[in-house]
Amino acid sequence: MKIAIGCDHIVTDIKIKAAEFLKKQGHEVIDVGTYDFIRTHYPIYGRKVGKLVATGEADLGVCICGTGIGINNAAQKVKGVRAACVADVQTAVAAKENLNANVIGCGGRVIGIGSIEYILEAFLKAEYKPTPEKDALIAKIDGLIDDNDCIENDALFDEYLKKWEEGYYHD
Amino acid sequence: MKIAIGCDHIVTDIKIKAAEFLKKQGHEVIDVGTYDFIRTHYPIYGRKVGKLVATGEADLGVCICGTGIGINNAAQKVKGVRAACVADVQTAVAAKENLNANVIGCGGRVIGIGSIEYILEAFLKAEYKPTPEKDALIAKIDGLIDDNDCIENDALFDEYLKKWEEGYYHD
Amino acid sequence: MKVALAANGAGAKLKDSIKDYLLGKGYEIEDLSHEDIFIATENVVDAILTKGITRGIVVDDYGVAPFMIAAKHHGIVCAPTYEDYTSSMTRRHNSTQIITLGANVTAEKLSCELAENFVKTEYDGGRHQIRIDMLNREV
Amino acid sequence: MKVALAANGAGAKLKDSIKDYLLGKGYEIEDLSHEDIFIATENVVDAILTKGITRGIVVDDYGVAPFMIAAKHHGIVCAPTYEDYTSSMTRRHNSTQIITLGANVTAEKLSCELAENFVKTEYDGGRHQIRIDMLNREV
Repeated sequence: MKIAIGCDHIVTDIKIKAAEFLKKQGHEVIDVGTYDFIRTHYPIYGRKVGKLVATGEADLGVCICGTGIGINNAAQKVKGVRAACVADVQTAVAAKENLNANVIGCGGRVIGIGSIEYILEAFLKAEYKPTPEKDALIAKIDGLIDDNDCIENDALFDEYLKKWEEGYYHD
Repeated sequence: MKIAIGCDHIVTDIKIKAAEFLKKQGHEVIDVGTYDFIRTHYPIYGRKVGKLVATGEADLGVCICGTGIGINNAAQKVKGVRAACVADVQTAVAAKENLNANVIGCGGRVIGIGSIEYILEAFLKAEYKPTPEKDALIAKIDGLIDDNDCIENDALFDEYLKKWEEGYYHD
Repeated sequence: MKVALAANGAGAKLKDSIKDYLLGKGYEIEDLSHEDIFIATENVVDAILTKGITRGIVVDDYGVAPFMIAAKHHGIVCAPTYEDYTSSMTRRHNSTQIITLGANVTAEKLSCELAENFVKTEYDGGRHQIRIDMLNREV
Repeated sequence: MKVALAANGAGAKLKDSIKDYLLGKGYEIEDLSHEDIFIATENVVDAILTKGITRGIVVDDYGVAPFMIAAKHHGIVCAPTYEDYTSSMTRRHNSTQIITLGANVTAEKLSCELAENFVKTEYDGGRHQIRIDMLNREV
């Protein structure tokens, strides 16, 4: 399977281990970054994973940040993405079987690599079990976002990055 | 506070991060090893942490292995140790408040360093809330192990290590 | 503080426990439950976006469906929450307004304490705001 | 396979759910519950050490007290279990005979699935046996 994976600078080491696990399982991995521990912003990578999944360039996506929340919200906000952010195998399987989730995520500071490997393996193995009710709910979820420029506009975040450089955002 | 910490070779990196967190919080840390990723055996380090706690050389102990189970069983088997192996803050606090746990442990492949830091901080802050019932249960737990040579005999595991070297144990 | 709370059938029992717990801690509760998890979640989103309520909690079997539904909305950050670290950090760093809980996964007592951590923790702001602004640019 | 199961009052409801679940999967259950968690745990330890039963499960509020009690015994490895990875790995690497579950932490459905993982997973043996031999030398 072709799997897009992304992370923020807090958990790059965990992301590398997860990507390595997927490759060892025989999958093709597209690592969208970030690639080091230099401070960056999780929406950049969540959107990139979401875009690859939504456009069909990847079959599934994996999103990891400190808690998993930021980057999986970023992926979720791409039309066509159905992201699950989990801490256990059972929830990951339910997300695939009931909601045909196409992005799986977790917190790299929340759960350990053993749990992550179990979750990834179970999520990839699980299959959507369609019913008319599930199909209808999925259609409603996918319909929540109108067509917009999120997928094709790779300059989407430029104005915020410029303000960041200018010191607009500070603690 | 003086805190003994130990791990097996699967989670040495996680143990180092946990020890660093404790030092930054102002605690004195006695790291009993293991110190690298060379294959070794969790009972060695669980016993060492347990011994330091049972003899009063450390106030509390921290034990981490892959799941936390092996090393915390090893600590538990030292007379005077009451070890808790947890995955959440609430259980860690209950272990201190109700059972006056003196060793806290977790799985370094099960939970992430953010959760581990929260658990350590909450466990160290929590205090035993004695009642006659709790005191009686703790006395019964402590009474389960008769006096033996586990604490003073530092050659306890030598015969097994010799057999290991001789190739007796193999997959 | 008023908290918007909702569940479908699968989350109803856990939702009632959380309601009682938060009421006991002095919070006001607006119960927006509905048998259909899509409507239950939309009710909570609407309470956040249009009614000045700042915290919402949605409960179903695993917490996944309400996350998918809520996070699709402009202006909403939603956090499936299974343990303590996330319950606090998702407020501090992500300014999360809605958490989801899974009745098949997390027991009542822990769920109540996670809900309380979430409602009482404030957003750190500062550098974290660029990420929220980016999320709001996506949709 | 026969499974020894026990709870105190705090774990009784969850224990009953696990019992029904495992019975439904074809396991035999010996219910050794007791209001006192010390006695409940000792009952399960005794079933493992003297009655030929190979798996035990003890349920209370957080799973900590039965871990302290069971693991003190020569010949017993005990695992507080809160998620999937531990439920399998503690069998494969630690030859664990008893797990503990916390009714305040883990919901019924997840607890039942963890219990099943535990009872159906076998020990890997091999190099792992030196660690079990060392544990049995301690006490």
